[in-house]
Amino acid sequence: MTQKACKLIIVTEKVLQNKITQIIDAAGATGYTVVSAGGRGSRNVRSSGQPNVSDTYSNIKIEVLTIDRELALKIADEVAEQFFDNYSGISYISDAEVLHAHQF
Amino acid sequence: MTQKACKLIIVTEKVLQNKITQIIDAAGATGYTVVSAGGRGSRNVRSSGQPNVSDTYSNIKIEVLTIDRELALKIADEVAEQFFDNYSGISYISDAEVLHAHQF
Amino acid sequence: MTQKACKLIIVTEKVLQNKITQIIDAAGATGYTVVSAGGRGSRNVRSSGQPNVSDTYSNIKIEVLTIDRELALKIADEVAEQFFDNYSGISYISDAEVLHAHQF
Amino acid sequence: MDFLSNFLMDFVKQLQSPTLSFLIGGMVIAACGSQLQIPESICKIIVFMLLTKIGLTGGMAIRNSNLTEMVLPALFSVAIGILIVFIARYTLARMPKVKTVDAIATGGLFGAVSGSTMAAALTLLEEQKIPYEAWAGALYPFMDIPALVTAIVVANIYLNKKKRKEAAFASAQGAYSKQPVAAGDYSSSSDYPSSRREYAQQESGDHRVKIWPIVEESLQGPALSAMLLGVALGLFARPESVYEGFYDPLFRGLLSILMLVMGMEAWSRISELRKVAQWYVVYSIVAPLAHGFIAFGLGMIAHYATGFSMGGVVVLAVIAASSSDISGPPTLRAGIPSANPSAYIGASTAIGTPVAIGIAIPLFLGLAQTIGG
Amino acid sequence: MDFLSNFLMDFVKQLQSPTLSFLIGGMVIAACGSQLQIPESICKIIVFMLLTKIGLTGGMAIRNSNLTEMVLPALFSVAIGILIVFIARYTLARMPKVKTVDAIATGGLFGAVSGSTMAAALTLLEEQKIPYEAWAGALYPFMDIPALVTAIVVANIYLNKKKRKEAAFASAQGAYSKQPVAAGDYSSSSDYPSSRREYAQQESGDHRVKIWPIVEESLQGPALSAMLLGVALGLFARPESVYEGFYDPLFRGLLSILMLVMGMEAWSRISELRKVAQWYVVYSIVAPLAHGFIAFGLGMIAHYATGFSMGGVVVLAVIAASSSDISGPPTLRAGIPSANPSAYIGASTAIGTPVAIGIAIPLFLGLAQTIGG
Amino acid sequence: MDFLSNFLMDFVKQLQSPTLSFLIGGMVIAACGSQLQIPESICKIIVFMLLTKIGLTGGMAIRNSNLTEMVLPALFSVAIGILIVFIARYTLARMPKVKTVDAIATGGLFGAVSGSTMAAALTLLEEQKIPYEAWAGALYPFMDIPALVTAIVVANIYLNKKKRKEAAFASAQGAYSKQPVAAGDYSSSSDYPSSRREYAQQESGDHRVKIWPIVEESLQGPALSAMLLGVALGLFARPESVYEGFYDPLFRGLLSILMLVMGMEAWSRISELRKVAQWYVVYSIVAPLAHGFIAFGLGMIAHYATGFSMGGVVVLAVIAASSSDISGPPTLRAGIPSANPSAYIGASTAIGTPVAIGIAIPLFLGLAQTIGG
Ligand SMILES: Nc1ncnc2c1ncn2[C@@H]1O[C@H](COP(=O)(O)O)[C@@H](O)[C@H]1O
Ligand SMILES: Nc1ncnc2c1ncn2[C@@H]1O[C@H](COP(=O)(O)O)[C@@H](O)[C@H]1O
Ligand SMILES: Nc1ncnc2c1ncn2[C@@H]1O[C@H](COP(=O)(O)O)[C@@H](O)[C@H]1O
Ligand code: NA
Ligand code: NA
Ligand code: NA
Repeated sequence: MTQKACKLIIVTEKVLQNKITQIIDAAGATGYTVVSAGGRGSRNVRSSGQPNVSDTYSNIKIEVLTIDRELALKIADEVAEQFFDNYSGISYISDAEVLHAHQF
Repeated sequence: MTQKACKLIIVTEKVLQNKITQIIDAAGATGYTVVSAGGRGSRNVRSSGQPNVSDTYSNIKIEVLTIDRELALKIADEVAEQFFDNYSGISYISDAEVLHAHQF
Repeated sequence: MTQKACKLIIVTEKVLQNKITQIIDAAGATGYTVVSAGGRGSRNVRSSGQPNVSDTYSNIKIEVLTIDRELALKIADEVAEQFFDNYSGISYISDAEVLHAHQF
Repeated sequence: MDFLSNFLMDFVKQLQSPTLSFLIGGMVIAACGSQLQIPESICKIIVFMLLTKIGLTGGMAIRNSNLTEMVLPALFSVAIGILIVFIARYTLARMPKVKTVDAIATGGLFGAVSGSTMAAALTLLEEQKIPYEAWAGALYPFMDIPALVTAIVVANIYLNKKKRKEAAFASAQGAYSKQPVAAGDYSSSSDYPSSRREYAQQESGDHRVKIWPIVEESLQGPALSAMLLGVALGLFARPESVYEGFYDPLFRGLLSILMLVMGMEAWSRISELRKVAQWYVVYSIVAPLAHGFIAFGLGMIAHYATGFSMGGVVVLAVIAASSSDISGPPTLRAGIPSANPSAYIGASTAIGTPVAIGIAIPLFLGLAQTIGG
Repeated sequence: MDFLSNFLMDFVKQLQSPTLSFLIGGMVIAACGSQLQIPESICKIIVFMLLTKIGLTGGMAIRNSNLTEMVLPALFSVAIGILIVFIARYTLARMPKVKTVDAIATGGLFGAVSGSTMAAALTLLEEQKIPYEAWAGALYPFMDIPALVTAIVVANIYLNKKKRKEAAFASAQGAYSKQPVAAGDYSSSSDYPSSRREYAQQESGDHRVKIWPIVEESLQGPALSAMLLGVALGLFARPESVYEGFYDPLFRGLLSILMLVMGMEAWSRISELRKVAQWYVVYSIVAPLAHGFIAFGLGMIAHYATGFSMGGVVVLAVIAASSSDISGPPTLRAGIPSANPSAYIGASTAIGTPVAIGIAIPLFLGLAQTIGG
Repeated sequence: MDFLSNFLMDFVKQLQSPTLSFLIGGMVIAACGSQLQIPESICKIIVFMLLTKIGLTGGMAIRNSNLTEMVLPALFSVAIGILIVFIARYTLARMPKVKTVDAIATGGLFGAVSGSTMAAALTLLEEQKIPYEAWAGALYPFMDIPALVTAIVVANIYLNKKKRKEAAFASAQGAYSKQPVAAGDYSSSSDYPSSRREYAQQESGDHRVKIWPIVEESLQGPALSAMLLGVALGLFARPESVYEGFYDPLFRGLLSILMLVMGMEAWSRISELRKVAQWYVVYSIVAPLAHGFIAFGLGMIAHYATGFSMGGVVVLAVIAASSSDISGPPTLRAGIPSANPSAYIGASTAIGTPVAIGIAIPLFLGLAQTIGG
């Protein structure tokens, strides 16, 4: 049994990881997946303060599968409102189909 | 020449990486891409046994581009059947368009 | 305000990272996100020369959100033309909807 | 009375040793919410260096040793490793709310050996100037592998018995699930079989678990293969210069970092224990000491029978008290996938290991000093 | 004349010390476009080991010290930490094109302390055989935390004042943005509020910044918690064996690698400074020396009043001259999110730190030798 | 007869040295399927420390050396680096099923130098107490860079010749591919040009490869820049304290870990060799020894002409026998993108390096002892 879902993707600075996952939990999403990422954006509101000479990425990419678009937008809105004035970040959504009746 | 394709995404525990990529190969997919990931899910069937105090992720995200939906579902089904009773994991599919006549 | 966008994904060898991000910048994209990846492909034009015994990935996955399909194809075309004869790599596109009127 | 106060003073003094104090320090700073992180790559290389060093010591010692002395302690190690699993099978597994497979896996983990706990014991023996056989570290695999193998075999026999019927049913379903899924209509929701088969059921056809792959997997794990590499190099090569200039002098310092990590890890795992039955807490406090006493007793037999040193007896008791932290968990995860790792890893990391290092090591050391001195 | 030429020769000699020459080497190879990378995990463990070692030294020293001697230098440290922020508030912040919050954050970072700069100073003191109180390293938190707390409090008071009106307006909008968004129609573009509230505005309700969470966050940072762990172990445990066999002998070598990284980092950050007002360049050259002289002066008072050693005076001057590189930036980023990290991190890493290590250390060392000798 | 048996006994003895035995140990445990992993960050820092140490040794030595002694060996190094590429061009490239560009790239890699192989040779020379010029390590870049430059230039001249026509055609297509692609209709499949141009063809306009960027890239690589940094610090700073307390004492131990990694790596690469022509196997067994003998011969000329030490002759022979493992592969990959890295990296890592370390080093050492003693 597959299930239509909405996939929200947030790319932002690593320092925000805990705060954003709290927002995701609080909003009622059933989970999230985080990946280390690097990148360059158009706004570059703030540079990350990460060392340049090392081999690590200073961004994270968070993916949240939500049961409907509304929840995804709610999370994205909250995140943008709290952080995107002062931190680099972008968020976008796309469609997905969750397999195997995963309780998500 | 672009080519419609199906993209299967599996997020699960790192320990399963080899077993799952064998399933993918055996199913006849032409390739896969693996990324280190962290995350939290609804089921949390099993915690990963990874150290909490270190800075590494204990999940992986595997992406498989398949030529049709059927192959993606076959892989997802096999993976879920063998592992998702005892291991954390979620799988979902979305659409993609492969460019440049890549033999995939 | 959401905005329809095109998401181009390029998976290729890590050694190409700088050259490809230069192409992306030159093409006029507003940004990109890079993630460390491992993988296996059908062509395997070239193996990467990365150590086998260590725990690192030798591919990268680059994601570029572009305002239209044309720009994505232009980047993908340039990358394929310059590199995919001699380096492993695949590129594909999918749809996305950028949120919050991000200037991208 | 005098004996007890001496013992207690010794105990406190040993808690002040670098090894144990870094362990406690790790727990304290984790409890205080410290953001300190020791990168995983550093932990890996430390474990490699500690076990290579122990292996080298053993290998170089074996060159000039009478190996017949090792026979009895090695046999006892095997016996203890197996016994510990059966103890868990007939105590922990009988407790209310404890799943049998979880208990067996926990027994396997507590029967297996922690290289870092052993390293801590060897360091404290040296600090206390208690002599022990240089090959004592080589007892590790003789207890570790039998414990893991026994746990996996016992668990799968249990599961096979219990699930013979279900397995037959599931395997019919499994065959059904392989028929091609109707595709083409992207939006239609196809009907997926939701039943899945127990992984171990693959073995259920011949009703036997293969033992060699488990042994092989243990030997190939990062901890044991580093140690065996060390033994081989100690035996067949001339590693003295790097041993004396590198592996040996760095040993204690690296161990102190690893102890810190284990302390932090222990604290951060405690919350996981809340999710499982409280009997795990009881088990993981009592078991290390019980196992240690059994081993200590057997070691004393070897002491009187073949002159096994008192330091060697302590090593035997400590590896019995220890529970595996590096190679054990993944081996059990693969071998008994239906067992809940929160239960066994939580019990071992959060309580078993601190008890083994912080209580069992000073306890058996003190006991040996009292008896031997 | 003779004095000056002596001073200059000493200066060049100190630049040849391993510590400073690796810093310069790092800048040079970065300028030459070297692809050399020191992995982040290595930098982390080096910082851990350096600060643990400084902590252990301090902790073991405190055991046999008269702690009343520490009172005056510690008070001066607190005073300097606070003062530095106000200096930035009333100099840098007044410059054209400099945003006030950015200036306050920069002051906070320059007031806070860099563990690696302090390690460099201690190493050079030892090389020059200038004695200093073993607890001198423990002055670190007394300057670091007050500076960060002051910067965050001052910035938020400033922002609260400035934004009281805007905040009221934004919070109305914020409430509006929480009303459920009409969903269901996937392709319709819903109308998102584009206004956002200042993060600090959450505090604006009670017009007060809470101080304890900032202190706590500082103490929990990786640098300070490693150091405090070292102090505690030095005080309560017996870490002498690992101290003498591991943390102490590796100290200088590890520091040389860290200095290399800081040199490379400094060079690669310089370009970032181009994006911000040029007054940051002036500030980050002058400030470390000015702060150092203030601290040196106060240190001399303690020298005459309570016998604070000349080496201790140098340590005080150097930690004042240094600017935080590890725990300061994230603390400020969270506490003053609207300040631009390109400004304060760029100023500190690209110029402030090289000036503190490459100029302030040899300068104050030379001064102490001239005065003291 | 007696000579041969002596030689063989010496040979076995050298295989027992820590350096070589860890290499063999690595191959053995990889063959046994060990799960042991040495994290990449550890390998990186080890390479950094080894090459910095070699550089420091060289730099400090050059301070008190008569550099004219270095002229002849350095010239020979350059000559050997260039010669090795042409040997591959006129032997390996002529073999059936071997692509010419692959052969040229392989020659470049075998002509270039492996820092770790050189470190192994220096360690064994010290163990055998054979003196060598402290600046001998500084011959590295004199052979490394000419080999890589020659390979890239020769390959591109070859490609330019071969492809002049195709390039003209492809460049016409390339221009066409830049015209805007008709967009708007998402589902229509636009027609992409499937032809691509050879990367090197960008140079084909002026029919010349620029040499300076290749030299620059080599010098900026992590291995060479660490070594040159060491040389510079050894020359201009006073790094003695960290050299004696850190880089030197840790050298052998770190090398043993790196040797283990190289052994594991060699084994795991062997399978890759199956995909390429078998002549690569022959080449990578014979070439290190052949190159070593040529270099040994030239070294002997320098020995008699300018008093180049026998130890120095061994170093020259070993760096000729070695093939680059860190900076060579990426440089060649970028410079000759159409060459197949499976061929050249496989040949070098799986066979060339073990032969160079395990056979060439003891061979030339033994030869030097026989001739010199
Ligand atoms: N057009 C884009 N495509 C892909 N990722 C982007 C794009 N724009 C921004 N990003 C990611 O979002 C992060 C923050 O962007 P910004 O806030 O524009 O600086 C960047 O570091 C990138 O990782
Ligand atoms: N709603 C979700 N969105 C994104 N990732 C998820 C979600 N639910 C689960 N995951 C990922 O799948 C893994 C396993 O999920 P689970 O089996 O539900 O514990 C988690 O660790 C996450 O990485
Ligand atoms: N079918 C596929 N699905 C997902 N990733 C792929 C697929 N094919 C190739 N890749 C990725 O693209 C890289 C290069 O592919 P190739 O050029 O075919 O060797 C691989 O290493 C994979 O990471
Ligand atoms: Na045990
Ligand atoms: Na300061
Ligand atoms: Na060579």
